[in-house]
This record gives sequence, structure tokens and C-alpha cells, in this order.
Amino acid sequence: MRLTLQEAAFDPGFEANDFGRGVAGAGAIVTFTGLVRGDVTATSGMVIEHYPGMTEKAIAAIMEQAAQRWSLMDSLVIHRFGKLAVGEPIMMVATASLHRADAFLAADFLMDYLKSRAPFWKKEMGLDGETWVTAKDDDEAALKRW
Amino acid sequence: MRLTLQEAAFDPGFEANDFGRGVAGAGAIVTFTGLVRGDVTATSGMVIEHYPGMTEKAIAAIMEQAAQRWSLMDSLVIHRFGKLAVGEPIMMVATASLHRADAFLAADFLMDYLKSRAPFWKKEMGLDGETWVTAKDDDEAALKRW
Amino acid sequence: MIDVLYFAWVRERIGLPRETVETGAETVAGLIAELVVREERYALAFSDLASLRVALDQELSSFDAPLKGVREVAFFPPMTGG
Amino acid sequence: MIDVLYFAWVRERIGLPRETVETGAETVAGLIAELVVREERYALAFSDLASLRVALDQELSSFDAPLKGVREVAFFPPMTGG
Repeated sequence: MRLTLQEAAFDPGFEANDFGRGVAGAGAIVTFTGLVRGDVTATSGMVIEHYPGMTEKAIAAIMEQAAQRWSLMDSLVIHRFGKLAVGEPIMMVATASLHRADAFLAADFLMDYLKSRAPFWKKEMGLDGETWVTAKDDDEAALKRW
Repeated sequence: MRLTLQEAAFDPGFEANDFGRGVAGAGAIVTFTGLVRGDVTATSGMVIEHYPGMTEKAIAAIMEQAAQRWSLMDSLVIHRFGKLAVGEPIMMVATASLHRADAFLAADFLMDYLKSRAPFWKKEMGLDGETWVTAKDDDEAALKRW
Repeated sequence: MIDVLYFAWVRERIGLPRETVETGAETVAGLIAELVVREERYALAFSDLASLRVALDQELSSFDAPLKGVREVAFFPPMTGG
Repeated sequence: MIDVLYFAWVRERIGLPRETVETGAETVAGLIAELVVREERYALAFSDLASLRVALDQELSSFDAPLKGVREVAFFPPMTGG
């Protein structure tokens, strides 16, 4: 189980391979990468604020839950904060298991919980102003799936 | 949409990054990598047989279905055949979308269908003999989810 | 004249990956009936149809499907890709 | 004495990321009531509790939770990570 919070950019492919090398015997690896959406002509990216201390605890608790619910060989969460440009990876999740269902379900679960239970706040830097991203009702509803 | 059938090994992280670079504006990328499971002291890997011609058509049809059911910006399938060593990637699927649900569902769907509808057959090369992998009832049942 | 292909353990039991068959069979089941009486190895390969799948011209099909116009028939066990 | 932290637009409205507050409030709601009467910017930040979340000692909590023993209270909008 590895959790990294960082301001610097990261390379999802490199991280996925690094994660894969660490899990001998896995049959399935699922990765999710979240990217800064948007058109470079309309936005200059985003700024992510977080709650140092709580962020680590909240994510570790979510990862712990996933590890208890599914048969995982390992899991990884990387999440950035600070300034991010359009197209850059914001965060990634990786899960490894013997059979594919566990890795898929756990990655999906981790994403739903990270979205609504880890203390991050995104602000979009539009060319004509800044806007805090508002949570979607869908995101809260997604938690009921689990 | 890209489909590659190959005998040679491939690098999942490299392919994931290459796929990601190709989809400007995506907010979510999901990858699945299937690996040769097993203990190197009990198996020397596997051999994958396939049905040249039908394989390409079957996978393209599955990818086409996924593209119709979910809002995808792109999708990728790489599948190997021939001899594979323990720990090596067998295949990978990648999906890109604006929002995470589409990428997750489409990747999960692609995997379920590739498992049971693409003409590949795996033979495990045990140290004490070769065994054709048998399809699991679960795999056929998984298709009913969709 | 029809091309018949075999994969995985079907290929191994029959001992060849493909052959061209002269047949008057109207359906896949009819073709199988002709093959089975040829030799023991065919009887063995086709002894449990529930564990076999068939494709006609590279599309999954069924044993009662007609062969009219079909150029390529393939027999194989359930697929195990992914 | 309790540390009160603000994040995202709550921080921006109140104009500071954290402060130490002298309070006799027994619950989070009591603390909010004390803050709201201080100054307009607090009233503004806490005007719609449905759009706010609270954490006590870095654990998500609720507005009716007791403050006894709590060292750190944080107010913020619903999270938008991932």
C-alpha cells in the first residue's frame, strides 16, 4: 500500500510499471488516472488545495477499507496539490489482484471515496476568473453503491 | 480506437502514456493489464493460441459496442499470442473519457467480452505437463451484467 | 468444399489445424455427424458438444446453423482470452 | 482554546486559513453561532450550512457533535478531489 501526496507532476506510465514490478504473482492490474480537463484557450488549469494531515489519514483509511473488502495484492494512490496545467495528471489509483473483479471494484471504490471523502478542493483558473469546483450530487450518490 | 495483436512483449506503462498523449481533453483514463500468474517454480508460463482473422474482427466488434454504449474519447486493446513467461503482461485495455464512470464501465465491459468472445485459448506450461485453461462459468455469467 | 479449422485441444485431438472437407451436410450438426464416423480421433474431439463452440466464416454460431454459403467452419473450446 | 481551520471558499470568505479561538461552545453548532456574530465575513461564510462540512481533529463530523476534548476544528465545502 503506497500513498503519495505531492506538488510535482508525475508520470502515470512510469508509476504503473513501478507498481506492477512490486507485485509478484498478480494476474490483474487496474489503473485510473484523473487529468485536468479543459480547453487551453478557455482555462489556464487548476489549483488544488488540501488539508495536510487529514488528507493522508483520510486516504489511508479509504485504502484500508478497500484492502478489507477485496482481495488485493497491493494498492497505490498518488494525488497532487497546488497548480496544475490542462492535460496534466491530477491523481492516479492502481490496484493489483489475482483475479480481475477485485482490482476493478477496488479501483472504482477508491475513486468514489477519494472524490468525496478526501479533503481536496479544486479551483478552476478560467481566463476570465477563478471558480471553485462544486461537488456533484452524483458524487455523493456514488458512495451508496458500496 | 487501436487494436494490436502481437507475439512480442509490450510495456504497459509506455502504452498507457502513449494512449494518454493521443486523447486531448480527457478527464479519466482507465487501464487494465492482465498478467501471467503463477509461481516460477511450478510453471514455465503459457502459450496463447488464437484464430487469426476472427480475433481482429471479434475484438473490433467488442470495441465498437463499447464505443456505442459509453461516451469514450478513445479505446485501446493490445493482446499477445504465442509463448509468455510468468509475470509478463498478456494483454491490456485502456479507455479514455471525460468523466470517470464511462472509462471504468467500458474497460470492465471490454474485459468481460474479451475473456469470452475473442478467440484466444491459453495453455499453461506446468513443469509436469501442459494444461488448456478451461473457461469459468463465472466468465460466461459476467456477460449477463451488461 | 469447405475449410474446417480446429483450435486448442480440438486441434490437438484431431491432429491437424485445418483441412478442406467435401460435404453435403446442410447444417453444422450434419457436418459433425460426417466427421465423427470418419475416425476415432474425430469421435473423440466431438464427443461432448457442450464443451465446443463453432464459428462460421469467423462469426460465433450454433450447431443447428445452416452451412449454405459458408466457406470456413471453425471448432474450438470456450475462449479463454483476456 | 481551539484551532479553527478554513479551506477553499470558506478560507477566502473569512480571509484567513486558521485561527485560535477562545470558546465555551459545547458543540460545533455553538462554535459557529459564536463566530457568526463576530463579523459579517463569518456570517457570510456560515450562511448556508448545507454547503459546509466540518472535521474534528481531522475526522469528518457533524454540526451537532460535541467539542469536548477537540483540539482542531476545520470548516470547508464538500470535497472535490480525485
